[in-house]
Amino acid sequence: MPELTYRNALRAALTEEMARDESVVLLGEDIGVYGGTHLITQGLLDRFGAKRVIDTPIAEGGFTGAAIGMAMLGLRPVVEMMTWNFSFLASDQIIQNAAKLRYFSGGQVGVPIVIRGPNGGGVQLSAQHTHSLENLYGHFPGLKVVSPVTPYDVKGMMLTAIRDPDPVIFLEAGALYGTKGEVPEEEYTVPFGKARVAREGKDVTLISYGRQVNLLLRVAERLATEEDVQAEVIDLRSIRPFDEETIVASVKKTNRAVAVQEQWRFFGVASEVAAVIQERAFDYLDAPVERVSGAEVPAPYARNLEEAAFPSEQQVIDAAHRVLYREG
Amino acid sequence: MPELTYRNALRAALTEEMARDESVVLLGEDIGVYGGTHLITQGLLDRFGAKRVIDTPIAEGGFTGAAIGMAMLGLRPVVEMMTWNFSFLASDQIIQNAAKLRYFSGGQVGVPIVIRGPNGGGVQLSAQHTHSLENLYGHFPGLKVVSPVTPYDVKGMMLTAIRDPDPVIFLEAGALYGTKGEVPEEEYTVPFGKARVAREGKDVTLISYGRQVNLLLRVAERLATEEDVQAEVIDLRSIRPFDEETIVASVKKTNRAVAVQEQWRFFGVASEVAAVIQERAFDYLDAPVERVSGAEVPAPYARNLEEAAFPSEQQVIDAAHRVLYREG
Amino acid sequence: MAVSKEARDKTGGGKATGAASPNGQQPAAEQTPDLGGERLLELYRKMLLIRVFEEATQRAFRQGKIGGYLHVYIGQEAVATGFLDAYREGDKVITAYRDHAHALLLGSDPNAVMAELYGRGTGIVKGKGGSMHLFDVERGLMGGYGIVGGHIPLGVGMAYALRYEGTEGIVQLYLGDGAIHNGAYHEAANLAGLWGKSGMNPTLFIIENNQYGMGTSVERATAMTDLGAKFDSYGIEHEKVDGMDVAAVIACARRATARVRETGRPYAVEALTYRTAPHGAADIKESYRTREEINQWRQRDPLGLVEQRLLDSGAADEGRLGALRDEVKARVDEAVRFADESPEPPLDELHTDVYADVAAQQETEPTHA
Amino acid sequence: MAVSKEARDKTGGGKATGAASPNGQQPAAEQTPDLGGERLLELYRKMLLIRVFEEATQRAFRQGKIGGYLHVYIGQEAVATGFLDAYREGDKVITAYRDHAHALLLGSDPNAVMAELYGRGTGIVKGKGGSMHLFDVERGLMGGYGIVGGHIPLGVGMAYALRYEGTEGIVQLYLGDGAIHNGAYHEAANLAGLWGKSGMNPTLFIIENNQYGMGTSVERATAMTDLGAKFDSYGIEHEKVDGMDVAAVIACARRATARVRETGRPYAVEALTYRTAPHGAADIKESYRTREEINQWRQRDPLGLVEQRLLDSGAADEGRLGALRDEVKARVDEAVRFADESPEPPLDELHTDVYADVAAQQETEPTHA
Ligand SMILES: Cc1ncc(C[n+]2csc(CCOP(=O)(O)OP(=O)(O)O)c2C)c(N)n1
Ligand SMILES: Cc1ncc(C[n+]2csc(CCOP(=O)(O)OP(=O)(O)O)c2C)c(N)n1
Ligand SMILES: [Mg+2]
Ligand SMILES: [Mg+2]
Repeated sequence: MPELTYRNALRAALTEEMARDESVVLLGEDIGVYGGTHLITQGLLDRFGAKRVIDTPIAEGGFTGAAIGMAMLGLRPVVEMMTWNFSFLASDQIIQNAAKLRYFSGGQVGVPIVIRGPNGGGVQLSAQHTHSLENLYGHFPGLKVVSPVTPYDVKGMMLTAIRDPDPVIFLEAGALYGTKGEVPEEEYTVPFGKARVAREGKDVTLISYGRQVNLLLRVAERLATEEDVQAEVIDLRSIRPFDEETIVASVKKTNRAVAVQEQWRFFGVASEVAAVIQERAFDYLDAPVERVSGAEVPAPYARNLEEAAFPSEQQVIDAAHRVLYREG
Repeated sequence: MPELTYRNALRAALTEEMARDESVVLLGEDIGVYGGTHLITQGLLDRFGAKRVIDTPIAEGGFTGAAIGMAMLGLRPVVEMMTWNFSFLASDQIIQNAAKLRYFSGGQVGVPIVIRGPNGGGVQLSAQHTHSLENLYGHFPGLKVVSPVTPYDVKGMMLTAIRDPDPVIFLEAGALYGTKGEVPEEEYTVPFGKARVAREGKDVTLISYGRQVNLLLRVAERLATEEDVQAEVIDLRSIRPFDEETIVASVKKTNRAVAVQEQWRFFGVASEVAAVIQERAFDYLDAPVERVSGAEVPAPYARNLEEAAFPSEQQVIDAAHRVLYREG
Repeated sequence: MAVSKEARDKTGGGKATGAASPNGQQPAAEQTPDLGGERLLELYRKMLLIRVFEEATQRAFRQGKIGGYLHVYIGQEAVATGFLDAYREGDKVITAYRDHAHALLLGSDPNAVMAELYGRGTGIVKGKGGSMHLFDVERGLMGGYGIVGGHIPLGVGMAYALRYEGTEGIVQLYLGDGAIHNGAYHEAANLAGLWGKSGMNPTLFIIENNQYGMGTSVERATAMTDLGAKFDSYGIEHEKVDGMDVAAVIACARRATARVRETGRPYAVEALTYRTAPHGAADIKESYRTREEINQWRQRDPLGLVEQRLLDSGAADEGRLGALRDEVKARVDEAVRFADESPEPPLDELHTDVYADVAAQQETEPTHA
Repeated sequence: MAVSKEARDKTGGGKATGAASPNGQQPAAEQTPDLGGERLLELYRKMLLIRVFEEATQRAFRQGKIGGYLHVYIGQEAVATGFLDAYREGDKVITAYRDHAHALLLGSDPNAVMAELYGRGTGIVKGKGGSMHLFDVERGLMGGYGIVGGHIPLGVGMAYALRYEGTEGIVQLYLGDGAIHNGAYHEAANLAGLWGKSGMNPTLFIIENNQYGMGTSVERATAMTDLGAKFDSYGIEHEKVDGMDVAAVIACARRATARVRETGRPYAVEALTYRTAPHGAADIKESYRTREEINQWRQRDPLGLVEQRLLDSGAADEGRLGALRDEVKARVDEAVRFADESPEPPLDELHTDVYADVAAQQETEPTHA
């Protein structure tokens, strides 16, 4: 299979779908003439023209709302949020309109929109430019929220997203745009609502999504090599719908779980994971589910502080040790 | 002790603090000439004048941001969000500025602001006007988030909020503005970060906050009378900081817990409650923590649908039965 | 019916072309088109239906049959009546929560509209949305919305889509005087102006300037009170119209819609009007305005003006008007009866219409609920 | 130092009063105040410090010593230099992320500013904010901000607070041409106009119109490109100034600040300027503009114009300028050395400054972390 970067896999999905379906249009800041601040949309203006690749002023609420209006009439807009940090400005449009229009119109209107862009931190962008907003958007019925981490998944899920009749919040692992992975040449899609077992194991289940999955894979490797502990790694991929089954099945096998998130602890995805596991695998649990989260502080700029603010291999290993009762 | 309505207790707190401290100013839509859509600020314009009771245009982001600017220079603005449903429009100001300014200014700036207004549903306002946003705001470090349910607490916590040097999200139980309760005449404050045991019991712990606490009290009464089950009811009051201790202490006693929330299930307060309990009282738990949440749908208008969308006594009783293994 | 014989008489004849509104703002003088007796009568019937319908909703609200928020259109009837007179199939209409009139004028079944307000399963959106969220997509009504200003970007996006699809349709986008201070307006109007440069934005902005956003007058909301002129910032041309005079509105609407349709560029009209009813049915306090002010505006009540013109021109006599009133009242009574007798939505409707795919919805439902 | 002798010569003498900017927008003609040789030299030194400092940050960014985003002020020096020349103690200054110049001009220690960019504990905000978040509250700098437009409401609120407290202070509020299309601008400007009616809003809006918001030119962001005129919507008067000519800016700043201080009403100035550097240090692609355009603007480089005037008037010769350059370069070298040698922030700084009360913070920390 050919290898593509995460960025190129994403662009391939957009390109193919735009070629296939005229109703797909792109909107966002500097996605056209400039080529996209993260180069995701590079070349698309030339290929598809300015009616389909729409550069916008700096007005996240306005252009997201306009895209929702387009979707209400049957277009399939893909909106680039230059980064998700700017999406608070569009949150009223996303939550009050996109998520609820089908419902409060009694089913008369659908909103087939995708809103995409890089999510999460790790490159010293400090407090206003570092957020992981999966729980924020994942809270609201009417939205679908996904967070793919491999080039394979990002392409397959983008196709699913564009074809979905409902609004999709597409959270990209911005720090990983340059990472490579296998991507088939044939068309394929990856469904929503199905977690991925990224590594099999029998001793402990490690659960995350987005770029932290790579951290878990490194930890699992270390645990295997250094301690002969076989960790199972689950990549949630889809935050809403949320795949309880895969998590529960794994924990029924391993009896132990660590949920990891880059985001803040309170009301985060890991809270839900822990709540679900104790609900549905209570009698299988040999230890309380452990959570490892970002530090409870706005993201700092200094490299050393930023590093300390995000989950580390050591923190996850410590947590795994605790659920395995191998402390100290 | 004299009885006051929730509304009047709130107004008393604002009035007393404005009289005591000139730096307190109010901003919001129709809080002055109109008297406040929920009458919370009635009479305050006459008493304190237009410089301190500031009617604003319909621009939640703008006036919340302006109030943050005032707070940065030492005023203590209390902003009325006519209802929290409109706060998505101010969420960028709240989350990106108010919550983080102290941090990214390296401690040079504080933001002593209170943003208050009715939260939650129950009066047929349908999808765009029915939200419980405690988890949304509670997620962000830098904010404090409280949700008082009694007239006593709403007054005491409002005084604490105004005097707090940091931004406070003050979520009022809008459906209960007219309910009465005892409120002392002497000045008192209610601290943040301390849950309240609203009813003592030994058999099962019921946990919520806001208007659902009243539901729990009704359920506890029924369980006591009808089944001789003594339920302990915990009113979280403060969502951030979050009082783990009171919850954990109660569950160590009762060994069983039901967490109830009006809001949607995913990444909600009840998820956190369940996660914390299994983390810190794992060996005490005789059954998985149960959650009862609002239905996973945008709020409907029709009375019967709306009723079905919120937690009911029966749902909570059923959940209590399950944790007590009294099913069927 | 709220328009008394006396009020009608006070309007002093049918002179309604471009009259100044009581607050002194001066709309552009407008040639009143010669509407003809039958046509005027038909317009009157439409406005009357709105008025009588709204009065019925107010009663039902007081009786507790309608819940939530209820915002009526009383006093503003000429605005939507005039503009929707220029509606063509394929156009889209979007407005805020004060939306009953728009639905009725587009031909939505009054029964279904009333049933919606009653929260019945036979409601126009199945009882799920209520007063603020009327939709009739088949007839071009793309919704009522509850967040002030939040619908404006949607309308601008729709206008883009209409041209993208190569249609001739335009969007009639209604907004209040209060909404114009919101950032959503600014961002959307700017997009409309920008996209209009290449003919990709046939949006007709219609400011229903009823002088107040809830209890806040225009003067207390902005230092620059010429609301139409706010469109200058976006390169969008604009005019004012006397929103109490349906004939003036119709003339303006014809020109404005034709222009927008032809050019694919946005245009804005500020309709000067007045809400004689309270902001919402529950908002009985009116400390923000005087009885005198209301009465002054009532003298130019849009129904009263038309009645007078009908009588003066001989197009109708009191008998004919009385019969019309009876007919309209009967229609509204029927809607009320229909609503009252309709069943609540079935409980399983709670979970439909969240996602297109019901399975997707079920996956997110709590295990025990 | 980026200004070549040739470029300077091309500017064709010191004639810098109200010259048209290359895109043809015409600022109001401005009487150049007679600044005097020493004063001009002092201004030149300030602008030079900014230029040399910014060039050093670009180098450090390329070396990986500065992380995150870095936006330099090269080409725009005359704007902040001119306006902050009118700064009085008690005034407040707020701007976006392109904020190094504002800190240096207000007298912040260049060492602390550079150390901030390097993410050191000696940084002006302890290494916590980085380039986009410089604060020096003691000197009136109320911050740099990273969300485009998000700081505008803060500045307007500050202006209210200054008058509420009965001071004479004003707010200098800087915003970019790109920010003006954001709803935050619209809502805040409207509040400023409204509050200004009662003298409660001494905000001086300074639009740093450098022709682009990232890669989007003004023409591609709005159909109405006269940005100053967008303040008409809020009843705020405005003018334009040649933002490449520090003398013109100073004259304008004097008048404008005096007026705002006196009236308590807002005022807006659109400074026509140009960013000759890329948008951010990482944004090397410049597909959105031509080399020629950049070169054309470089001919009116703000430092070049002043150098020329100094030389022409005999206020300084090449020797004096050279000495000044060496002095400034040494100052910046020292800042770089200071930053380079400063330690990273201590790790326990991670948890401070979240709340005033550290205990409140601890309560929210995870049990195991
Ligand atoms: C964003 C937002 N803020 C506040 C409200 C509460 N609210 C409902 S209607 C209204 C007044 C709107 O005035 P205007 O736009 O003039 O419309 P009108 O009611 O006069 O038709 C307000 C403030 C809201 N629904 N949305
Ligand atoms: C709300 C928001 N949207 C997008 C961005 C990304 N962004 C950073 S700077 C910039 C351009 C701003 O242009 P302008 O206001 O003209 O300031 P300049 O960079 O020219 O000084 C953009 C789009 C942001 N920081 N905030
Ligand atoms: Mg109005
Ligand atoms: Mg710019």
